[in-house]
Amino acid sequence: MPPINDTFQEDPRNNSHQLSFFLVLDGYEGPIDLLLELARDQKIDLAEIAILPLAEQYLAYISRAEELDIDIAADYLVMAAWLAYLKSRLLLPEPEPDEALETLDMAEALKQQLLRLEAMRKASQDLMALPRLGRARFRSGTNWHPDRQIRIAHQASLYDLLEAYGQIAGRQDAEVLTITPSHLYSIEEAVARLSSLIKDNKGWNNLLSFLPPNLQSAFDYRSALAAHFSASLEMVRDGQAHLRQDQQFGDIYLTASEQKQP
Amino acid sequence: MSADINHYCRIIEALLFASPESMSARAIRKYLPDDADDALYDAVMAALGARYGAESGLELCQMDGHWAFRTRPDIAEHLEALRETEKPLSRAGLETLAIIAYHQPVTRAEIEEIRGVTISKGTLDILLEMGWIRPKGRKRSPGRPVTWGTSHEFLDHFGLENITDLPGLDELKRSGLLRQGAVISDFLRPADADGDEEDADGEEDGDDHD
Amino acid sequence: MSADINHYCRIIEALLFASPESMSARAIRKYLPDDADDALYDAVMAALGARYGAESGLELCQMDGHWAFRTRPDIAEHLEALRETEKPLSRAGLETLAIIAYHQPVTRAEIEEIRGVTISKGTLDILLEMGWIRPKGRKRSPGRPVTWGTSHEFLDHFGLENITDLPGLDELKRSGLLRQGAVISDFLRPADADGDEEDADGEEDGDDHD
Repeated sequence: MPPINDTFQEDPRNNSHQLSFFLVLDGYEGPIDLLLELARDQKIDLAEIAILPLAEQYLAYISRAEELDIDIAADYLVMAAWLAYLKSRLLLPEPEPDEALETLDMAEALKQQLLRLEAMRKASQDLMALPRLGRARFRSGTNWHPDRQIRIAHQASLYDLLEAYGQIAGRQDAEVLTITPSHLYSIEEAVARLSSLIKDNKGWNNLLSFLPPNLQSAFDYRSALAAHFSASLEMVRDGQAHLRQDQQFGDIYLTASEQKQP
Repeated sequence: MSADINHYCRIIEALLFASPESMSARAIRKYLPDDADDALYDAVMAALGARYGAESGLELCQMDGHWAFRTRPDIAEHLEALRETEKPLSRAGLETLAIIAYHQPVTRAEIEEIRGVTISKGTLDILLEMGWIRPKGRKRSPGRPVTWGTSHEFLDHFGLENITDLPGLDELKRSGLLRQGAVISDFLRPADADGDEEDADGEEDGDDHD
Repeated sequence: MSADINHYCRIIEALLFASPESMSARAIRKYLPDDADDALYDAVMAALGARYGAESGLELCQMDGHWAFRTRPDIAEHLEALRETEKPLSRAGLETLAIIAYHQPVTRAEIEEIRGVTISKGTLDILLEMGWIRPKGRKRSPGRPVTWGTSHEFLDHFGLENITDLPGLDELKRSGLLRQGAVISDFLRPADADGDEEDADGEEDGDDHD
């Protein structure tokens, strides 16, 4: 891996150029916004915009970004692919009348989308220019009914309600993700436990006597028993211990392996 | 009334309306021209006082040189009975209400299971008193517990036309209202919820809410 | 004006004068006699509106059935001292608000379609927190996505009586830009052309009751 500031030393101008370019791309609210900006450079009246040069401008913009090895968000690339396709259809004569119509529809859809976003952008400015509450119109400054409170009206907005539900759902989610308490006794734990216990307890001992104390529930007990039984089998296989059962379903006895059978 | 007096009268009217506190004469005069004499000030306040005469529900009062609009005493009695102070709904109240809205019909025990804590008696009482919830019937399970749902007032208050307008979890998540990371595919929908057979939304159990 | 109308007019005047928030018609009618008909209510509100004509610094505003006194915009320049500082909405927030206002009821997917980008978390959240938007129902399309519209608080904030008073609405309608037309993505992914990619979240709260 080359030292990080190599590129810096080689071509600092290029680097700062990349940065400004990246910021420019980053300043757009998506590909339609970028197209709108390019279209504005071309024409004041968007309704008369020429689609082919617009598509070419956009593609040039994106390919420049690619040359500079800039990360380009996926939606910009999808739009680029779409425009490249549109461009090829606009340039090549369509063999079928139906397809020629579709090409026109595509160009029209793009134009409409630009006009639509432009209209909403203007609408948002118009909205903000209205005599807004707290800016050009004011509400009553006081709620002066004083003193005695006859009735308490509880207040909550829809936002409060949705936010509360989101919190509950989120909390529930957190529990599911984080709290996974397992009372299951693992075989590894049981092997470790038994190995140390049988060294201290010479002779044959009932396997049950090796179970840990304070097993709260039947479930815990079964889990510990199963783990210890499996562990004892494993220890026999490894030559660490011997097992003995005198009759069917009878108690199982365990002893360390250096202990010779009588 | 001269145009000038009317002009300032309107401004002072709006000002006193929008100010949380009463206003001193000095503060009011800042809204008159710098060279205004006492005569203009007096004329404006007199005109405003006249505008809020006995035919109005309000009067312009001066107390210690401070001006404010006050409700006329003779209609105070009509307002008194309905005097309310507003207080935000508690967290427990909000959560309980949200669970009822989303999971209705739902029993108290189910609400507690979802919230993970018991509901104090007062919580449902407050929601009932606000008229936002109502008993919906009884669940066919041991003890036949009352189930709860939301009322028309609930829809009114929260500006919803229909209870199904409430955005789903996925929508909440995308709106940033569900702040945890992973998607919950089936959030705590009690396994048997679809199979719950409610008694008809009967009147006979309307009094029993605990 | 009949004595009765004048009497209730004074009460409602005092009530609205003191209330920073708008009051719903339902809340106002609580102050009329229980057996009052629409005619009395209409007459009272008309009389009150007439009392606060252009010669007043205040106006009686009606927003989608909610009433409030607000200072008149033509004296706004004189009341600059009252201006609240506000946290400006982001461009994404502004555009989303405009789209919801002009296209309502509109789904999230439709908003994204118009803007050409996905709505980041927090955008709808903020509009909802401002109280300006509310869910309006569900669209009859796969997944039954929630649709959004504006609230009476929106009208109040922007000084509109009705949603049809939105600036430039008629012109936009004439130009066809508010219609759901062909969009680029129709040609991108013909398979799911209607653009509604909501998960099926309509089910988890979809209990139809009432």
